[in-house]
Amino acid sequence: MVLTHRTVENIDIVALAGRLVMADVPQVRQRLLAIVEQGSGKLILDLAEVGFMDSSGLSVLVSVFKAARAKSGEVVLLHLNPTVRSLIELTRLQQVFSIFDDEATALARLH
Amino acid sequence: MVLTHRTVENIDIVALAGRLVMADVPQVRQRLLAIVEQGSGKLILDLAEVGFMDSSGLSVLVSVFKAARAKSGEVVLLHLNPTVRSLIELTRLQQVFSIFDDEATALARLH
Amino acid sequence: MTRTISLSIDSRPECIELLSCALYGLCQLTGLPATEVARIDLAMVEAANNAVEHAYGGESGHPVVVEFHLTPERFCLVVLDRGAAMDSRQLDLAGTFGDPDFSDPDTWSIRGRGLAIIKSCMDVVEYHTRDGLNALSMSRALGSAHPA
Amino acid sequence: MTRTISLSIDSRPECIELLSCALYGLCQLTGLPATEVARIDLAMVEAANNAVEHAYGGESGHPVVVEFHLTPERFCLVVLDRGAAMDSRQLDLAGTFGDPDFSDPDTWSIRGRGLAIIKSCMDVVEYHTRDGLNALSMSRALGSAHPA
Ligand SMILES: Nc1ncnc2c1ncn2[C@@H]1O[C@H](COP(=O)(O)OP(=O)(O)O)[C@@H](O)[C@H]1O
Ligand SMILES: Nc1ncnc2c1ncn2[C@@H]1O[C@H](COP(=O)(O)OP(=O)(O)O)[C@@H](O)[C@H]1O
Repeated sequence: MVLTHRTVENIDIVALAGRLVMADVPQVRQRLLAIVEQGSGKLILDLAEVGFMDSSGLSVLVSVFKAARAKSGEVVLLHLNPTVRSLIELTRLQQVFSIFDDEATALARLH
Repeated sequence: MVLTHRTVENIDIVALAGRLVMADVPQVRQRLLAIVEQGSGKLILDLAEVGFMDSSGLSVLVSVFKAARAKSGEVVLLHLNPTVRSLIELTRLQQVFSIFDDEATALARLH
Repeated sequence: MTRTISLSIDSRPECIELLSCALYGLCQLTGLPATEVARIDLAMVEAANNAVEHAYGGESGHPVVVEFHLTPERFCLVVLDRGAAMDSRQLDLAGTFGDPDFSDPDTWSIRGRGLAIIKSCMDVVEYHTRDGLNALSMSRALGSAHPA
Repeated sequence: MTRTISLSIDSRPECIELLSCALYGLCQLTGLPATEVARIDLAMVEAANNAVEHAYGGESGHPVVVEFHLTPERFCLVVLDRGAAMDSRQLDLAGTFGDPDFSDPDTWSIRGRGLAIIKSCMDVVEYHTRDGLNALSMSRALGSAHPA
């Protein structure tokens, strides 16, 4: 799992690439929680390059969102591929995560 | 393994489709030998749709060629895909089988 | 006639990807479209995760086996472990997903959703234990138009 | 660290295709181009054919197992059977191919070429027997640029 981090006007943007599955959970959870900890709590997760996610991967997104919420922030998702989108819809977490197809709109939401 | 047979001016043309491997050898051998038996002994094998062949598949081609030769005929090969071509070159059987990329030339050879 | 292949890994999370890759190759034989194959992969990964995490308590050094049974009409996956058995009522309990509430993070938990995901991805899901071998089997019909 | 998956079929010719499909999926992890994957598949199929045909004398009901071992630098396939062992000199004898003679059908035979095909497709090929388990192992290097 490759993780790329940049910041735009106080908003953290993290792109993940690879499979987000149980084997990657400890490392990804730790890195995302550290970013939320050190940042504003406003986080865009760009999942364009995540081709597959399981429920343990999804649990990382949830715990990172909880940490962001504790700082009055929010986690939004960008560029879901169809497989990942269908997992999120299956578990009805589109009620929690706002999902965007372009970065500008995602940034506008968090501003 | 799907086998399609037609005849053009006394020359048998058989197209195979699928994997030509050990599981298919008994059936394919029997059907091709029957065609050579009943026909002129001049046979074009169109392998365009054969994506994979192993040495047991190759042994079918050899025994069919021997049966054709016994009738003063010949077996030529048409439309080899790269994987099949490399197996034939590896076993140097391009010295035995003439290989063609179009049917007209293969027909001319057997006329 | 049924054709069967059995895939075996050690109970380490990083080996589960090998199961997925092999499954993708095998699903070529089902004629199913890519989106369907992805759902089957998801069901298998959830089941394998559960074997590693729950049956073996996260301990490596134990076998996780996936059997792939194929006929022209149907294919079936069985995920096997020799660890702690599941209370099979868990499978009946696992249902559809309630709606999480955006304003209440306690409703967001996605633990306890693996089995529900499996049930939503496959036609028939069953769990049996016999002589210390636990088997979660899941199957789905193939359109009769599909080659196998 | 090495990741391993082991693929097991019954010694029936029609099950060997399942090994090929699984291998194709697994080779995605090697980063090798399709033409190279096809050669590896050919080597594996020849070895599995030999296990079915020679080790088990064409009899079904016996296990044929293919282990797939992957590190970032190398991958290795081991084809295992519990049938009649091969005289390991067969492997040394299997060499490059002589030129068949168009006018002499006796030189066309391609029996006895399975092992030579295997040797030509892989870097290192070895055969060992131990406690009734016969193992033909074959491996090849992966470019360091390839992900695994
Ligand atoms: N293979 C298994 N072996 C033993 N127990 C299991 C197995 N799979 C599931 N369980 C039990 O069923 C519960 C629900 O499983 P699941 O729906 O996958 O959710 P989760 O894994 O997120 O807890 C688990 O918490 C566990 O107690
Ligand atoms: N797995 C095996 N178990 C036992 N004997 C084998 C095995 N593989 C090969 N052999 C022996 O080695 C010989 C050469 O094998 P091979 O080169 O594959 O050619 P072929 O299978 O066409 O005879 C076989 O005829 C057989 O006697």
